[in-house]
Amino acid sequence: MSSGITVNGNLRDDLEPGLSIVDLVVRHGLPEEGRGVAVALDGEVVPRAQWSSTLIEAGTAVELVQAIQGG
Amino acid sequence: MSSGITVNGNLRDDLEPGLSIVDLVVRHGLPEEGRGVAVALDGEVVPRAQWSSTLIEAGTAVELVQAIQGG
Amino acid sequence: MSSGITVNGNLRDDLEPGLSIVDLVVRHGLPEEGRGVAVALDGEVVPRAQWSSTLIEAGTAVELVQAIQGG
Amino acid sequence: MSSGITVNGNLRDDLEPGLSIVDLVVRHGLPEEGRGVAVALDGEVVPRAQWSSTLIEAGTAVELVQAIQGG
Amino acid sequence: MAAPSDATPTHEVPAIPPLEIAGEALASRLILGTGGFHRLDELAAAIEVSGTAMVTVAMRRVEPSQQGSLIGVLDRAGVRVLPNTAGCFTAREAIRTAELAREALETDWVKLEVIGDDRTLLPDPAELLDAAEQLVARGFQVLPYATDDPVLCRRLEEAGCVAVMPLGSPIGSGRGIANPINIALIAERAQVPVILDAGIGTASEAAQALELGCDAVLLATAVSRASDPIRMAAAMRQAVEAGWLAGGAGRIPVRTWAQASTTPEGMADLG
Amino acid sequence: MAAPSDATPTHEVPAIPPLEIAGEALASRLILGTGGFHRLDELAAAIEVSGTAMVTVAMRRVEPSQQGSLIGVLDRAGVRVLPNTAGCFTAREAIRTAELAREALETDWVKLEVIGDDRTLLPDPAELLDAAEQLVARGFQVLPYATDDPVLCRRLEEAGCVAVMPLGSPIGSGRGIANPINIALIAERAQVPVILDAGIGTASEAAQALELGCDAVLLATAVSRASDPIRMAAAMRQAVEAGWLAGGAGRIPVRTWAQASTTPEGMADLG
Amino acid sequence: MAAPSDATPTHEVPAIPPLEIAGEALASRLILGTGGFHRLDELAAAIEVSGTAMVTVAMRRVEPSQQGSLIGVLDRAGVRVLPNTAGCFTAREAIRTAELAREALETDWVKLEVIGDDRTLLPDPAELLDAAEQLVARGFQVLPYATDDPVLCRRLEEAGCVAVMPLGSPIGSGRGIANPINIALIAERAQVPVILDAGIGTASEAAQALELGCDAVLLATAVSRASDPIRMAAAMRQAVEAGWLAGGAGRIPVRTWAQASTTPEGMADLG
Amino acid sequence: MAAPSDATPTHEVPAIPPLEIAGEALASRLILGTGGFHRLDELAAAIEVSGTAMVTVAMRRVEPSQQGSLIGVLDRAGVRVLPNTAGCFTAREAIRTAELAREALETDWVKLEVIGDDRTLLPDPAELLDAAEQLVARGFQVLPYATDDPVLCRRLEEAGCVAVMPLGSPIGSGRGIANPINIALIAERAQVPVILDAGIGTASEAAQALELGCDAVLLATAVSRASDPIRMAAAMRQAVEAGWLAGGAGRIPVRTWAQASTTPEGMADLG
Repeated sequence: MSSGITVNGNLRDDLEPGLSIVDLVVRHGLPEEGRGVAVALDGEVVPRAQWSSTLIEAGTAVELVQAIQGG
Repeated sequence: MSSGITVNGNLRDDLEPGLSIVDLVVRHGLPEEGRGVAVALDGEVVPRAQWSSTLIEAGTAVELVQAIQGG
Repeated sequence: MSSGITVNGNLRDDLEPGLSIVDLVVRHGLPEEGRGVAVALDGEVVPRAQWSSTLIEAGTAVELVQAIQGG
Repeated sequence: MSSGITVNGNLRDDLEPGLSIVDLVVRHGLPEEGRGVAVALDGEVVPRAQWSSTLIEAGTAVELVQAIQGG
Repeated sequence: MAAPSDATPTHEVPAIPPLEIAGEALASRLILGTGGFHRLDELAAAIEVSGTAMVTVAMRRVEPSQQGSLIGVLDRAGVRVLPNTAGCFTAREAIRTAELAREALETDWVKLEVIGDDRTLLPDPAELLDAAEQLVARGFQVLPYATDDPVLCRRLEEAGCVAVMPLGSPIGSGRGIANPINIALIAERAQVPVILDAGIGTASEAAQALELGCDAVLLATAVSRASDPIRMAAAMRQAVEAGWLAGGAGRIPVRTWAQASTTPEGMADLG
Repeated sequence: MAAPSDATPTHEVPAIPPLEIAGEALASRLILGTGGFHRLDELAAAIEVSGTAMVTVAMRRVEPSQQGSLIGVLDRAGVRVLPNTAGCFTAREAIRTAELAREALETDWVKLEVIGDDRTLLPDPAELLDAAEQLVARGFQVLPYATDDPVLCRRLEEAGCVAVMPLGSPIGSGRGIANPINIALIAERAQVPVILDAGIGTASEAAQALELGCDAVLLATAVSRASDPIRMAAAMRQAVEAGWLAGGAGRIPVRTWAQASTTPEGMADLG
Repeated sequence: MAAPSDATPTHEVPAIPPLEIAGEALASRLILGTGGFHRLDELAAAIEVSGTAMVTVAMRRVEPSQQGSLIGVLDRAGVRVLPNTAGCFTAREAIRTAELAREALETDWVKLEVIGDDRTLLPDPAELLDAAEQLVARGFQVLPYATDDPVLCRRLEEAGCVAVMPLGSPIGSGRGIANPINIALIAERAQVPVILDAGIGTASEAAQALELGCDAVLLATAVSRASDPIRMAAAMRQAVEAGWLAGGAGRIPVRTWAQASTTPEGMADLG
Repeated sequence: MAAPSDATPTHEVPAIPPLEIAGEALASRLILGTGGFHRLDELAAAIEVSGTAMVTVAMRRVEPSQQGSLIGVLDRAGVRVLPNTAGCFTAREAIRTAELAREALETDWVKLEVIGDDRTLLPDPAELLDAAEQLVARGFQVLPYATDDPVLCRRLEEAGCVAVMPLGSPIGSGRGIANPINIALIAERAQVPVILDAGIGTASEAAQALELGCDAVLLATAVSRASDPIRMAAAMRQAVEAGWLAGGAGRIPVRTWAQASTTPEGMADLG
């Protein structure tokens, strides 16, 4: 298991362990309130209400997704 | 050849020879100006302008037609 | 549970408990070797090889089936 | 009108006026009996029976046709 | 005449241009036959709801029984009246009937029907072409009811007809457009308006006619004999507009395989 | 659910009732997929012109490259957003994707896609039914994209889906409704809304779906990849309305022979 | 002429009767066009395998380049030779070509083609009828290539043609029978043999023509331009026989619902 | 399995290879259902005339009324007997019925039917797949009657079925092949024989199935309920052979326009 944070399959040395999901979202230029955005840590979806209180530890695999055109 | 007037295939004793086309049209409960109505005497169509001046002689075969639903 | 033998849903007083499957088959006018015929006792299919040695006890529900036109 | 013989639209100096239709047919490598072949002189079809007796005069437009694959 | 496929996207929807026949502009691409309606008020309501600008009528002997004035209804509705020659089996009958109609309705427009068979009511191509040529010579504006034969339709155009009206399928059959490729061929070639006439049973078929390149649709039974003629008249109005819009919008090609509308890239990996 | 054939003629055209799904009323029977549009302003214009009240979106990993806010456009348009599970080949993937979408879009509605083949993008019936059962158990309102199989659609309804969405033909193929009798069977039986999804290429096909008894149509490529998407969006809006009206108007039966729309009686005799 | 539906079951299969045209009996209901074969030996093999008894040829100017004797091949095959008027656009051209053919081939039979359009090669109905009348007057046995128009086909029969040959779809298009109901109408009415001519692409379409009531099929391209002409010739032979047999066997009706071929009664109860 | 298109012309017609299922070779590609025949001698005659090598039977409770031995007739005819599970609505019923059949007929081959709807008799895809997996595990050679769903058919093949039998249209409906593209997709992909089962009404439809790439056709009603079953049996035999030959002959492409079969060059000029 890597000691860094992985986002959407990419190891991200620029992300320091311990940042919150809200930080992560904002760092990706997404609206803080996260309309249209969802986050999963190690395969578990994190409710938006817990974004500010949830810290991302080293070795976490993050999936950061949003709504795109489709269907 | 019959000595009477025939209208749409029926010998019409009630029609006296010499009546005008206008008379004929009105007698059939049709508007005098004859909108939607046409008349042929012995197979020849008579222009509306000549209805008042054209008299129907004995032995004439009259076709009296009008527009109906169709097509 | 009935004390008699049931064949294809009908209680059969004419069939004495203890008769063999072969007897049953023959009694129904079917060939002894049973080509095209199958028998199940209380829901379990009985291989043809065991027809002569298998006796039908009182209270048994017998299904006696054969190939018919179809399909 | 040309003074020579025209065959299928081509003026044919190699054909001397006065040759017979049979000669023409044979000169084109076609069977003398002309199975599958027809000839028209100045637009008129010439029956095969008259091929040997019909001479082609100067200035004649000949159509020489045969059956080909089609249809 | 095939609608041009407007390849440059707009951000507004084009207004549907009028249907031009013999220099006259008609505000609707739906032409309504008046046959089959049970009451004149029903006909009047269907005309209004359909938005049609031209309706057809037939010419028949005056019957004492007849009540109510069809012409009055049509004149009040403000629609153009197009007489037909329904029931004629020869060029001669059709020409006489056209002349009666011209006198009765003061119009030189005529929907030319020359029928060759009383069970299918299909046109007789040779008699039809003969009649069309004679009527044009007599100064009529001829709109012939024809088979879906591209050659016959071109001959009718060459004879001077102001429109051609190929059939979708037999009159009143409700079978729709039996041979769409023929209709597309006719529309692609024609220099006069192409009006699909006969066979339409429901709205999607009317839309298809415009999509195939027809300029208009003529129908009667599909509306007049529907359980709810007024509702079907409204459906046909929208269908013709939908078909005209779609026909010029440059539809997607037909493919054997699928083409994803969503990218397969970027799926989340949830282990 | 098949539209009831209103046998008693009215003299007015009925207003088209809203589409009710899971107790929610949608003002339009046209559902628009957002895939394939080249620009967001084009999408916004198509939404407006189409009159749609619900559009679909997909869920994908955030890409730095992405600019412009799709969700902003959709929220400003005031349409309901229906996330799909496009790209999922197993029930497990589809459920995870649905959960991400529920969190991202704060909706428990999901267009369920479980694909069984990447060339035809046809659904996998067994995986689809399995996924539907699990999602219903997790509180989702499930709208499954299905084959045109009447039995599968009934099973999906029995599993608690709030609508069924049989395909006309493969996604993006533009082949229209390949098996209309199956679609009519599905619509006739269903107790939930039936939404024709996939395969529509042009307006007449959308109208046909409603005529066959479908309650709505879902399409993306037919509009987004047309030469003129806005014009096609307008065509589809009218086509869906035309189809709904015609479907309930009691169309005429299909006949082998003709049925005259003009009486043969009373022809003039002109010698 | 529609094959009579033999309602009384036999326990043997009827022998296929010869095709009778103008009092002549042909042993096969497949007529083969000779156009499109790449080599004469291939043509000879296709004739043999197809079992045909009559083939068509065209008339063209003698070219020095031509080698090999087509007529020799056909005479050795023992088939009847039917000249056509391919390439003629007027009655006048067709009559002249027919007269050349009569002289060249010593037959008064002619496949009459009068084309009205060089892209679709569709017949010109009025010119065709005119040409047919003139050729009949000149003693020809006329087999006209016609559109699938029931009225035109009846007029051609009334003009004295010994058969009528409606098209399935344009020559060489391989689109099969575009309007089966028209073909069935023509076959049902005709008192002379009906030969489906043009459009056939594969065996099932040839079988369908006979099922619809046609007496024979004429095709060229479907065989001559197939990847394996000989194999396709064999397929066509069997297809025509299958179609003739099926057409007279009284097929089952078409149903919307299923009809079980196995009784639902007497299922075993296995608890 | 799609028949390979043999691109190199031969001068002889290939012999039709046997149909291989589970390593067994069947001499005919026509499989006949025994349902619907009115008398056993009629069935025997149909079997002989059709040339079939395998027929289906159902399993039902012994009825005192029954006379005549179906099995005797089939054994004398020398055909393989394939029992079906007609009438089963669940995997459990189908498995029990298959076990009875295996014992009665000493064969581990079974035509698996799991019906989901008693009006259309369409298969239940999920129950069918479940039943197929269980029967394969019990050592059966499973030939499943399936919908025309390419994904379901692939899943059945992956489950170990020795053939797949997609339907053309509902059993006994005589509607032919409702969705030919699906059937072609299934045939193209399958690594096991594809047998078109159900819906065939006449010979041309049986030929079409083989042309689409199917390896065989299974039909009952089309023959047994025809007015003349023996004649239709003969038609079907030829149709299947014609379709197999045509399917591998490399048919001509479908064109919009015509392609002349006669050169336009070299027309005579007759002034």
